Amino acid sequence: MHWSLLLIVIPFLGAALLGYLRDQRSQSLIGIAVGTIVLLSSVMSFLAFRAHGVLTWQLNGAGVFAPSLRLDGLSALFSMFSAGVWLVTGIYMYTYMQHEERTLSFYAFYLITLGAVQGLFLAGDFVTLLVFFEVMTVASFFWVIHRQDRESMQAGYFYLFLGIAAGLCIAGGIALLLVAGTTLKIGLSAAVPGNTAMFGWAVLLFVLGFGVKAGMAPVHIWLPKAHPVAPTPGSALLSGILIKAGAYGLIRTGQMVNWGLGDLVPWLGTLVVILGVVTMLLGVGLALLQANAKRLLAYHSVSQMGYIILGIGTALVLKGQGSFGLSGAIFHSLNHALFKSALFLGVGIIVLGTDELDLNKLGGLWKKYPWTAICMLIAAFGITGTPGLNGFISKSLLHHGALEVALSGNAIMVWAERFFNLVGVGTAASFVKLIGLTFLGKQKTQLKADAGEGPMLKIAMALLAAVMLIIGTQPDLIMNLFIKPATHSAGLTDLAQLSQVNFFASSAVWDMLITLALGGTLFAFGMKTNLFHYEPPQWLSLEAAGRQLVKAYVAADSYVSRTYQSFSRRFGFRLRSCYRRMLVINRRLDFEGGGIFTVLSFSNLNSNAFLVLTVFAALVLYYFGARLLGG
Amino acid sequence: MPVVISENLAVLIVVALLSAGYVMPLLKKIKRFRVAEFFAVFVLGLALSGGLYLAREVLHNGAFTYAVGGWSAPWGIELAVDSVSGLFLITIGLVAAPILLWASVDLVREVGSRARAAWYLTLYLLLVAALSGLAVTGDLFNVYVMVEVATIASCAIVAARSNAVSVEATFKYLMLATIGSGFVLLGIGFLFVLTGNLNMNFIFQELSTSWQNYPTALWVGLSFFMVGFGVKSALFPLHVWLPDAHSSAITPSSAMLSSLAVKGYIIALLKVFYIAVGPEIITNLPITDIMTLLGMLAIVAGALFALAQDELKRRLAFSTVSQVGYIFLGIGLGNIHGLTGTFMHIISHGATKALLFLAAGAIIKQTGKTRISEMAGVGFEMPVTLGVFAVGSLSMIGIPLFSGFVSKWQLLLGSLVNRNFLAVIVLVGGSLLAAAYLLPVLRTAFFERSQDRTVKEVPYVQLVAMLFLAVVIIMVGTFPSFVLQLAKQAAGTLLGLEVLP
Amino acid sequence: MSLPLILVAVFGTAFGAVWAAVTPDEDRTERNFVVFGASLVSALIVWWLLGQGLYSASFPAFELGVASLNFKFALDPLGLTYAVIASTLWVFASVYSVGYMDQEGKQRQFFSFFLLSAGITLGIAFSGNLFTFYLFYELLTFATYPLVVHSGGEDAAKAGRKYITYSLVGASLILAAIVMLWRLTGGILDFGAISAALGNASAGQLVTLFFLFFIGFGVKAAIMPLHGWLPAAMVAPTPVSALLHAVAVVNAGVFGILRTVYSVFGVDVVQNMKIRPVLLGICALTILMGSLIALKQDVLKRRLAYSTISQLAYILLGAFVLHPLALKGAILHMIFHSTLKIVLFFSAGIVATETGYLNVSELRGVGRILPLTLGSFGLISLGMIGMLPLSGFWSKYFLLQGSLAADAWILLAVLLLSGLLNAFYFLPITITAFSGESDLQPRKKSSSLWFMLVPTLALAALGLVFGLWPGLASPLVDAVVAQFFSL
Amino acid sequence: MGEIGSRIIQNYPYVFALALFIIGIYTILTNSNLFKKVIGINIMEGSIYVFFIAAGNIRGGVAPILDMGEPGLVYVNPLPQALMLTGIVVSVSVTAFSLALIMKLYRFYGTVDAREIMRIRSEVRASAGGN
Repeated sequence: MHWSLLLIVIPFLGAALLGYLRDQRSQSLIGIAVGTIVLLSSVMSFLAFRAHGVLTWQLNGAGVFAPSLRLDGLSALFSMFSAGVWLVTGIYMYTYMQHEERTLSFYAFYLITLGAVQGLFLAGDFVTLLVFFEVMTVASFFWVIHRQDRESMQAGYFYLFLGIAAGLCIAGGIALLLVAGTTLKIGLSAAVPGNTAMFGWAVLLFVLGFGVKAGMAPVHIWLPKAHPVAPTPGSALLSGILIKAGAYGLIRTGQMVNWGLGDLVPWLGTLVVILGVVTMLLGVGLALLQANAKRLLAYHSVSQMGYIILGIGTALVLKGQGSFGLSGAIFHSLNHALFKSALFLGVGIIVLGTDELDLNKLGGLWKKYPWTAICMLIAAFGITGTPGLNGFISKSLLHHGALEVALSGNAIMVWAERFFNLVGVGTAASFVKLIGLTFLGKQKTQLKADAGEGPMLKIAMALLAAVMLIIGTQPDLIMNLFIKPATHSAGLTDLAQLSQVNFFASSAVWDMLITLALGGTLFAFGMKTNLFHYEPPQWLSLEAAGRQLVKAYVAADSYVSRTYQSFSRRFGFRLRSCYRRMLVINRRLDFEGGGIFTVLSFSNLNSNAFLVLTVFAALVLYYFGARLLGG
Repeated sequence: MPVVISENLAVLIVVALLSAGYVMPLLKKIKRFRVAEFFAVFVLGLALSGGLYLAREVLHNGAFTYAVGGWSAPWGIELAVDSVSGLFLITIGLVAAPILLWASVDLVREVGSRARAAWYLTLYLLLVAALSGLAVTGDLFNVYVMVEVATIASCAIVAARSNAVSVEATFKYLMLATIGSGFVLLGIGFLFVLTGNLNMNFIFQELSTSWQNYPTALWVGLSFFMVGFGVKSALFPLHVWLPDAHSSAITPSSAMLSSLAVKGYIIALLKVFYIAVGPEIITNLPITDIMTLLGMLAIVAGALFALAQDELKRRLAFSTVSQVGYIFLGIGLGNIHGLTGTFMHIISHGATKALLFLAAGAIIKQTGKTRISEMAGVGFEMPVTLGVFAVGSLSMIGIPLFSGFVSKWQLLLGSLVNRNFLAVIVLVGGSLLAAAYLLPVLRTAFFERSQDRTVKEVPYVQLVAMLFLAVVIIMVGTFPSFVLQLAKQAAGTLLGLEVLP
Repeated sequence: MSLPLILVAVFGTAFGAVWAAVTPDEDRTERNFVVFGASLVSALIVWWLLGQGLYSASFPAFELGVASLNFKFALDPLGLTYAVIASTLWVFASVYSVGYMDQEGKQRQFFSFFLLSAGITLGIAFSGNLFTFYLFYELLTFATYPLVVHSGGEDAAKAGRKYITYSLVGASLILAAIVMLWRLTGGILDFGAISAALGNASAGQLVTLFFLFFIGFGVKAAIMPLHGWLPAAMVAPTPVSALLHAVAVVNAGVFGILRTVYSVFGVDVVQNMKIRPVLLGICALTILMGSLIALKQDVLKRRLAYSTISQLAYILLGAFVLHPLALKGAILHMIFHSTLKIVLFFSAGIVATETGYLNVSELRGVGRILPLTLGSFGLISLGMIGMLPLSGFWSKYFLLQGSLAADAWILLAVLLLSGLLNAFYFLPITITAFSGESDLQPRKKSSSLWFMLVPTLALAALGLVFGLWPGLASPLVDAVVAQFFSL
Repeated sequence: MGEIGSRIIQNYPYVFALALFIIGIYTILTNSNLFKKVIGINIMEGSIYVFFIAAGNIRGGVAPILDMGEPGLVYVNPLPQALMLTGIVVSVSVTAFSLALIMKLYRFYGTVDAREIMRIRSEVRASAGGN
């Protein structure tokens, strides 16, 4: 377990160390060093897991809050690939950050976030997980606002507030779990809770909370805002790793409900499937319409997360038999981390040279950027699921899952399977678009003087590409080495069907090739009819709805407060004037006299004597009156 | 204490005060006039100790009557010494002595000449004597005589400083007071006609058997009393003379009148109503309702009028009107708690209002400013004076640990016992209003900056006097057990209940 | 041994106040040492009492004579909690105000009343019966009034008038309630003994009494719509706002309500009154309204004031849920909110003294000038939102559990929503402060900066420590819960 | 009628006293001249004396001077008479005092008319700037 502790501690120490280093190079060297150490120790801890099985570690004697860690296949896998991507990004940043300001803060939060992410993946119970979740949110928020212009500020607020909302949801879920009387431990399936309804609400809150991070529709809205404005390494990590934290949380939630065994939350599987499909469609649909490279990639992250969520959903629906869906989800998380970060990094290189994100203004850059072009092409093939590349493997696993649920004949599930293919087509189309518009055709913008791909950038890209190729060509190795243990530790013990899957079965390959072909035609069609320039109406997006809501609130609020203020002012004025009037009358009645008061005034002797008599008369009359009434 | 003195103590107090009063003019020739003043204070101190002794006697051995010159009633004059008299004697002693001590510093300058000062002392002691007489007297004849003496003396000390305003105020006061005593006399006449007696106990016995035969006549008589004493003790609609008199008189006079003179008549009223006429008649007639009504009216109206004043002493005068309302409210409640509250308020308001007036007088004397709005920053020049003023204000508002709270508490209990929630509201609101008209003084004095730093604190004798009163307030507020026991017993005697010591 | 110690703690500070008052204006050092020493001594005493173990003890009252209105001190976990909070934070605040008041005038007045209020607060904490409680509660108003109006000027006077009016009206309601209670129980006012004596009271009477108390204390606890004085009183110097409006005064109101619910009426009686929905509704409304109004405030201290209003309602909410977990959350929130909110006030004060900026909109780039201050501000505002790893999370966590366990489902939504609203009005402050460049030309920091900075940082660290080891607070809190719920 | 009349005849002193009292009050109320007010007060008090003496009187009673010679004499009640003697003394002193005050007032205001004094006084206050 000590290796895992190292995983969490080292980055924070590195962040502390950064404070003493002013120049960007040494900072980035620290970054690379920390990344390396973390990667190594995550590998070490993975080996430890191989050797001793699940390892847990508990900090005792802390009373209310006892932080605990747990290292099993799933967390080991996630921590490993996140560490890897982090290291690659660190190498990339060595060159990239020379073009950015305020490198210190960026590096600091880069490392803090690394620690948080590692902690999140290694957390042994949901409270500990929440701690790192919050730290991750806040730290990565500073990536988004790093440019500090108006746009990035707005995006940052979106990101931060949604993240905090997610954290609150998870906190609420935790409270509900406690009251429902189930465990908070990660990696155990919940004992049958005392209060099923409450447990259901808790799970729902978890899905919502982790869904925000996972860019699940309809709460994905932060994602396409945050990615374009963040510096490229930031967006790469956001899209590559941070949203996987959401996926991780969802998987653990699924494990908590024991993958639907025992029907603790019957509706959960269907719900997640629907959410997944919607996310896929929404993401890819909007991605097709984007001209901004980074935003296009961001929407693709949404749709790819849709795949993952769909996989989890199928696993939930299949009640313990869904090893295809789950392993596919896990595998796809790994793959998506790889190719999406590669794509972002590539786009970043282009941006360094051209300061241009608009695809329609780019073109013909392959001469200038051969390495980038090749690596991005590999990555694009990966994401579209071309046979021989990593995406293909995970997608076919997911597709198996989808097919299995579709067999149940339930309409939703059938349609889910069909949409699965449709999304594949869309993905293909939009990546043909990305690659084609960027590298082919004739060059539209002239490059900066120092444009080009520095050695470090090349190394970074090459590393990612290599890993993707390895995975794509050696799927079974990866399956047995990582994915099966991960799936097993994620709570699915029945992995029999995984071993008899043949990835390169001709049917599957053909399916994928057809999908690609369709994608190509769709791209051509889209380019002919300016389909890709279609602007979806504002009211469609949740964000617009939110804006309307805020507007309405502000209007109502201002109206209420205005009326209230005017009322209170008028009322207070009346009150004060009455009070003053009374005082004046009192004084005049007392001695100042004037007008009628000269006669009534207390200082008028006659009136006083008269007063005495009146009181006496009043007393006597009162008595007689009382007697008359009293009889 | 030798027996001969102890059993004649009640009359000795009165006689001593009277004779001391008549000695004063002779002392005006001596070289240092302060001696005379201190002698007067000393006599008052004696009276206080005598009062305390009597109070202890009464508290432990119960009430006793004393036939002056051995002539027993109905032929002779009878003094009835009970806890009522004990309590009021203590009040007189506690308040009158420090006031005179305070006055002694520059009495001569205030009233103009030594001779006038000497006569002032005479009147002062006469007033005190008359009030103590009212405390101990047992028959209506003496009540009348003492009331008259007190009236004339108090009018005279208002006129001590002869300027237009005060003389005019005095005249008005005198007129109304005389009408009032005329009413009192008529009331006495009615009781005499109905019972053929002037001794309270005999009247009580007569009435308790035969009052149903002529309730109307009794009522008319009692109304005469109520109006008569009401005028003299400034019950709200009849308070008209008070503000002028109290604000225009010299400070010791105002303090004396507000804190003691007014209460003396209330004591007389209580004696007539509860000892002579008796509680059950009172509760059968609508008197108590009327008193409650007038009391509440007085509390609110007095406070509202006080709010309107910018002149400090006048504001205090109106606050007296409001506080008298508390006392009458207690009488009106007519249960043990209410009357206890009345007595507690008599003593606590006595000390408090005396303190406030003395402090106000000190401020006016040192700064020459009579209006609150001019008193910015005085608190920094005269910290002690304003400090004791703060003590007085808190007691008047009714903050715990100050005497005002004890009486307010009892009054609240009394009104709750009667299920009279309007009274509860009025009591609570009354103390809020008290805060409203007293705290601004402190705010202006402490939290607004003034330009001149020339003002100095008053001489230490006056400080001692004021501090003494402040200590009295705090002690009564913090350890009220003795006084409270006395007050309870007094209420018991009035209601004819037996209250265990 | 304990009673004399308590007396020392309560009246020793009063003695210190007198000392500070008689120290001539120029001997600043002496006065500062007196102030610091006195508050330190009282804090040490309280901690010693805490160390003695959390027993409940009530000490022989000394007779006030007024029938069974006795002056009585008692020591119980609830009171001790309040005492610990107040006295500990007072030490930090005394250091801070030494720095803050360095340039200001009228130091004698300020510091003497500063110490006086400390003693009175402890008196409230240790009072053993309702009468003593009322006494100190009333005195607190008068002792804090000079601090509120300290800055002088017209608006200060107005604020002071508002403050004293609200407080006195509330106190008079409490007085009326106490008298009625006295009638009902036949003179029993000791905490804990009352509810047993309430047997023969009718439901109507009980509810009337309860609401009299609730409204009376609610004034100081700033329940809407009785909160008007709190934002107005922000004209006071910052240490005062920090202490009185985040720690002493408002908590006195909250403490009063806790006493009312748990020590006066007792859980069962309140349970049977069937008024829980009303109370919870009021609290929920206060929470949300407070946050929503805070969103609109541009003056930093006013924003903090409104956040205080909504945060206090959390505590009351926990008190009214009448569930052990919720009570635990309430007590924790009382502790944590004080420790967090005071940091926010301190930081605001530092910003005001160093840059002269009072509005949120002016703060752009100030974070570069005062990184530590704004840093701790940001950290602690995360705590106010209820994010881990800061203490604010734990109280809300138990509040949530409690209200869910008591089937008050709606509160889940309320708490989560208000957490989000907190984020809306707190985070932009820090973010603006750290983004962009301020147009403020750099000037040298005032010599007394560290006096203000050190307590701020220390308390911020405390917030973090509590967040990571919430267990530190639990012995005390569990004792309080065990005091009122037989578990 | 007759019956009531006879009662009035019997109690004529009381009727007389009542008349006097009303006259006195009327004088006080209607005359703004201070002297006349004082006189009114005296009249009022006179009525009270009459009332008391009448109350104390017994038909055919003799002055209460103890005479051992003739037992069985009916004495009138001495108490009211004694009280009235005191009352007369008091009223004399009050009258004297008020006359003295009136002199002072005349010195200050140059008039003994209450209304005039009111007017002057309110003018003075007004010039003093009100309160």
